[in-house]
Amino acid sequence: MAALLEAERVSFTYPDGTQALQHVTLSIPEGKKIAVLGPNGAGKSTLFLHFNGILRPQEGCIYFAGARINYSHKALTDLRQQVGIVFQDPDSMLFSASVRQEISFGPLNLGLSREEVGQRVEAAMAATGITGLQDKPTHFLSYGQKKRVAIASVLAMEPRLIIFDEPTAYLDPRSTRDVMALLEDISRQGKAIILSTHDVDIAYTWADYIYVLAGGQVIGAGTPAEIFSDATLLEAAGLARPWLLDVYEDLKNKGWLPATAPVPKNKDDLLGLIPYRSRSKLAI
Amino acid sequence: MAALLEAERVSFTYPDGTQALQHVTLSIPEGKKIAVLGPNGAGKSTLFLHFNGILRPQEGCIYFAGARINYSHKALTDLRQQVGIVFQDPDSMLFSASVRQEISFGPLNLGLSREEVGQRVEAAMAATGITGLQDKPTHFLSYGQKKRVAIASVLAMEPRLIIFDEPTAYLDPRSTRDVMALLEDISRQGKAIILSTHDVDIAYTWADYIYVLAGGQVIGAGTPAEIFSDATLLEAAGLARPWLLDVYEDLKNKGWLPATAPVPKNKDDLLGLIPYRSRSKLAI
Amino acid sequence: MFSIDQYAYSNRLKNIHPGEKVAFALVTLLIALVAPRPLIPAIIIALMAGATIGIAGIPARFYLQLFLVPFSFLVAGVAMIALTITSQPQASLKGVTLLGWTLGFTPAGMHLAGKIFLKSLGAAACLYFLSLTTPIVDILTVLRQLRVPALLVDLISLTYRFIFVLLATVNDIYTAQASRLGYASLRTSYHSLGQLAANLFIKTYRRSQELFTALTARGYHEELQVLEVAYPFSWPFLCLAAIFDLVLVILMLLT
Amino acid sequence: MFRRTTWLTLYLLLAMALLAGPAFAMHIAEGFLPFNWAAFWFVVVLPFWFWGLRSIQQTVKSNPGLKMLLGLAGAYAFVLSALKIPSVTGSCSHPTGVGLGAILFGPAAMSILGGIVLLFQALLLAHGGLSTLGANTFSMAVVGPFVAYGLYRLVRRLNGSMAVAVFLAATLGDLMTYVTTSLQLALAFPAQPGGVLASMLKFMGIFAVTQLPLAISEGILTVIVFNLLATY
Repeated sequence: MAALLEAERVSFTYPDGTQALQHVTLSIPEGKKIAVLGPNGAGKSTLFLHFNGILRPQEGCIYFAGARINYSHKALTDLRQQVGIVFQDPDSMLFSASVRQEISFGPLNLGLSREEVGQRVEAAMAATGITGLQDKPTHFLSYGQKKRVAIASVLAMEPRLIIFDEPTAYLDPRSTRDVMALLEDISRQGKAIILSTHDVDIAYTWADYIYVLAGGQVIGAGTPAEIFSDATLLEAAGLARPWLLDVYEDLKNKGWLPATAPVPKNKDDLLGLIPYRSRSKLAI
Repeated sequence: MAALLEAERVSFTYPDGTQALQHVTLSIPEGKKIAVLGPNGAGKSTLFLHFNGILRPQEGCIYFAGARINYSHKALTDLRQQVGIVFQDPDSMLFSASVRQEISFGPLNLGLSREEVGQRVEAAMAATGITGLQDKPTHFLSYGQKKRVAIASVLAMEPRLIIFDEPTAYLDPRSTRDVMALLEDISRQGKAIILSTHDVDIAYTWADYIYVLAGGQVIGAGTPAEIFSDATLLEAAGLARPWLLDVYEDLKNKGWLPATAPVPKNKDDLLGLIPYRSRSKLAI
Repeated sequence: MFSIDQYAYSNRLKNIHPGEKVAFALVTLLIALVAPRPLIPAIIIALMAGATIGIAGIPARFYLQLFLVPFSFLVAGVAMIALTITSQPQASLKGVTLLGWTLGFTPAGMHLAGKIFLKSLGAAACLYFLSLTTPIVDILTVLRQLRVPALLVDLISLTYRFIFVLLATVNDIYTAQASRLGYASLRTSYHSLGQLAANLFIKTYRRSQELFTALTARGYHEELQVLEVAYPFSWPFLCLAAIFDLVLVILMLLT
Repeated sequence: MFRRTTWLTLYLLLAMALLAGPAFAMHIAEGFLPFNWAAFWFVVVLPFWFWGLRSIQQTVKSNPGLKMLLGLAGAYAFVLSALKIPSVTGSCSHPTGVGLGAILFGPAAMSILGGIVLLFQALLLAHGGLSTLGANTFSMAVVGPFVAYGLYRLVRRLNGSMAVAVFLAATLGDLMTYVTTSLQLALAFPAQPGGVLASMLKFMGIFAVTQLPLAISEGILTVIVFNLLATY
């Protein structure tokens, strides 16, 4: 799998002395779903700002599509087109008068023709299901709607990698479901996605691969099953275990599942593993 | 159980025409843990602002400790001492750059002596574990720490009822655990708590009683078990079901739990219900 | 977010009574202003630098950098004072003559410029001593004790607290705009900055309403009363400061 | 020989002053004014502060939430002045927010808010100073806002468009601020031959180069801001 984006021993300290990143090395493969977990202040947001060139590593370097980023004006423009970030708070991402204007902001800054911009805006609104809101002023929208507009505004730039910083924070359960479904759609189109979240259940079920950050360092990396079976790592990062694994383990310990039973990926998998209690089975 | 706070057919429409509450009737018993669930924009925050007299019902009325609120200056001061609100965003709640001064604001407004205020500030800081932060300015604190200061600033007024508006939004799992533990402490002191949250797992495990709001109306009320077994209600409010109940139901359907098994309240309850698979048990 | 602010909370003189520090800084500042000879500001610079670096523990490098802040103004201002433009040639005037007008310096002008330069640095040393050792929270306490109108103190206090909140907001908006190439060209930069300023205003307005609601819920009524931190008087500091200023005054009167 | 060195020094000083930063160039530095003049400007500004405080007090009485708004508005003005606007000349500079603030909050409130902002610029950023707070307040929080507000009202009364009114208010408010600063410096340091007028021309000369493009930039920016605010 070719790496789309790589960070190599990236360190970054803010002017106030906060050491936000220390020798962070990681790799984001093309088209995959990557979750980044870790407590508040672990350096996730700082890392993301390195991925589209807003921040520049003080040590180490970032590679995009195999080439080291050189931070020229042109290189940055290219990078920011290819790597989109949907920030946590939609209110600080939306600043235009209407939904349509908001979404056209990025494509217009790319210097595309009006027609091309128009098409992209339509497509992005259709993909996020907000076509009906296009003429509304952004500040009249509900929180969930604003989130969609923020996602559409990044989609319209047609990036290859989209970073979602806590996309479900503060959303009600239905909006959370909708946003996760939208992420699934985007992923199916072959785009790589980085998701930061505090919801271990979502991370476990959704991600192909997980990086765990704490104190500005990568303290764990692996598949969801690997990450969440490492109790020391979870403790160090202040993470809970997904309930799915708790129940699975308990059932296995109590002898209901064979030791070789596959680790379930989602609720349906788990419930599928649980056998029916019937006379015939009891007779075995 | 005596009702501490009651709303009787309360309606409220904002000047811009948004009908935020429609004939809301509900009752908060003394010393209990009440969760208020519902999608963003359901009217939860508007309701809370009625509970301590910031908003005045356009129809219907609010009773505190059996007496109808009369909105005189004195009655309001009393009410605001008895009913505290911890708002969602601590940055909109904290006006002072000094932690200690911030917490002293509420008690001073009650007209207490400087000494008494000083004692209360100490006690509130000790209860929320922020005594070590008192010499730091607010802008040096993390989000989670600010949240604690906000809680302390309400605790220092020694209210009988505290309303928490989305206290765990944006918090990482460890801070979420800490805040919920703090709520537990507060509840043990006999204070009533109202919690609004989008986390159904937390609501299910934590609450004594749940109200469900949608579109400015109370569309459901009951114990957690009642609320979350009502599929129509959950659908109408856009709520998910706690995973605990999903697993419980599945186990019951598959015959592992008797139809009379108690509904588990938390993970340990559930895992406790699952029997061991052993030769002797199989022989039954 | 501001280094000066950070040092104010972490320096070794933080726990000295703020009233003493304010009085010391202002009295010394006054002496720097009225002193007729450049010797006094020079002594003040040396002693304030000693107190700020040596006693309060502010890094020397940072302290020296602070003096660069007013430097461009000082250089330009002092140059203009030293500069003489005249059509009547003077014996002492050295410079260039063009079309009968002479542009140049006189020794008197240079002397005056040097004096003002030194005096400004002396005064700045007093300001820096105050701002690097005394948190704004404590300065507010002093203002309240000086019976500055409560409304004014409340406004200053709110401004201080929300500078940091709004700066974080500006940072978020700016980052989001830059991520979508909002500052790729001069034209888009203007547009983006305009959006930023307008949006920040709307957010400021909303925040003020939320704050009002939250404070009303805690019984706010006209005044933002808070409990003051009681600092004990530090006699050693007070004595040293008084002796220092007294010596300066005597020196000023003698010379 | 002496001539050449003088020339060179002069040139270098000017170049430094121009390049080193139009940033906050209008703040009179701490200790720069003689004691008498520093005190004089405090005396001049005092009535405006009284008036501003009284006017705020009255509005706050009828609308207690306004205190929070004005407190946050002070923070807004401070944060705004910390932004960098790219100038047409290619360099970067800080807006004064004089025009924007005057139109949004009125000149009375601005005398207080501007004074608070200047206090924090001195304490947190080391721009300006305590002894020159009176003088700086007079130029930036009294004269600038009055000119801006007056122009804005005048143009609107003459049925001028919003954009023209805002642009003129912001640009000329900004320019008048530096004219005032020049005057303050000239009064304190009259030229040996030529007096106050000659001195003022000297100071204005140096500010004109840096402040003129900045004033126009700020005018344009303020118009953009008002257009956007009008859509809310």
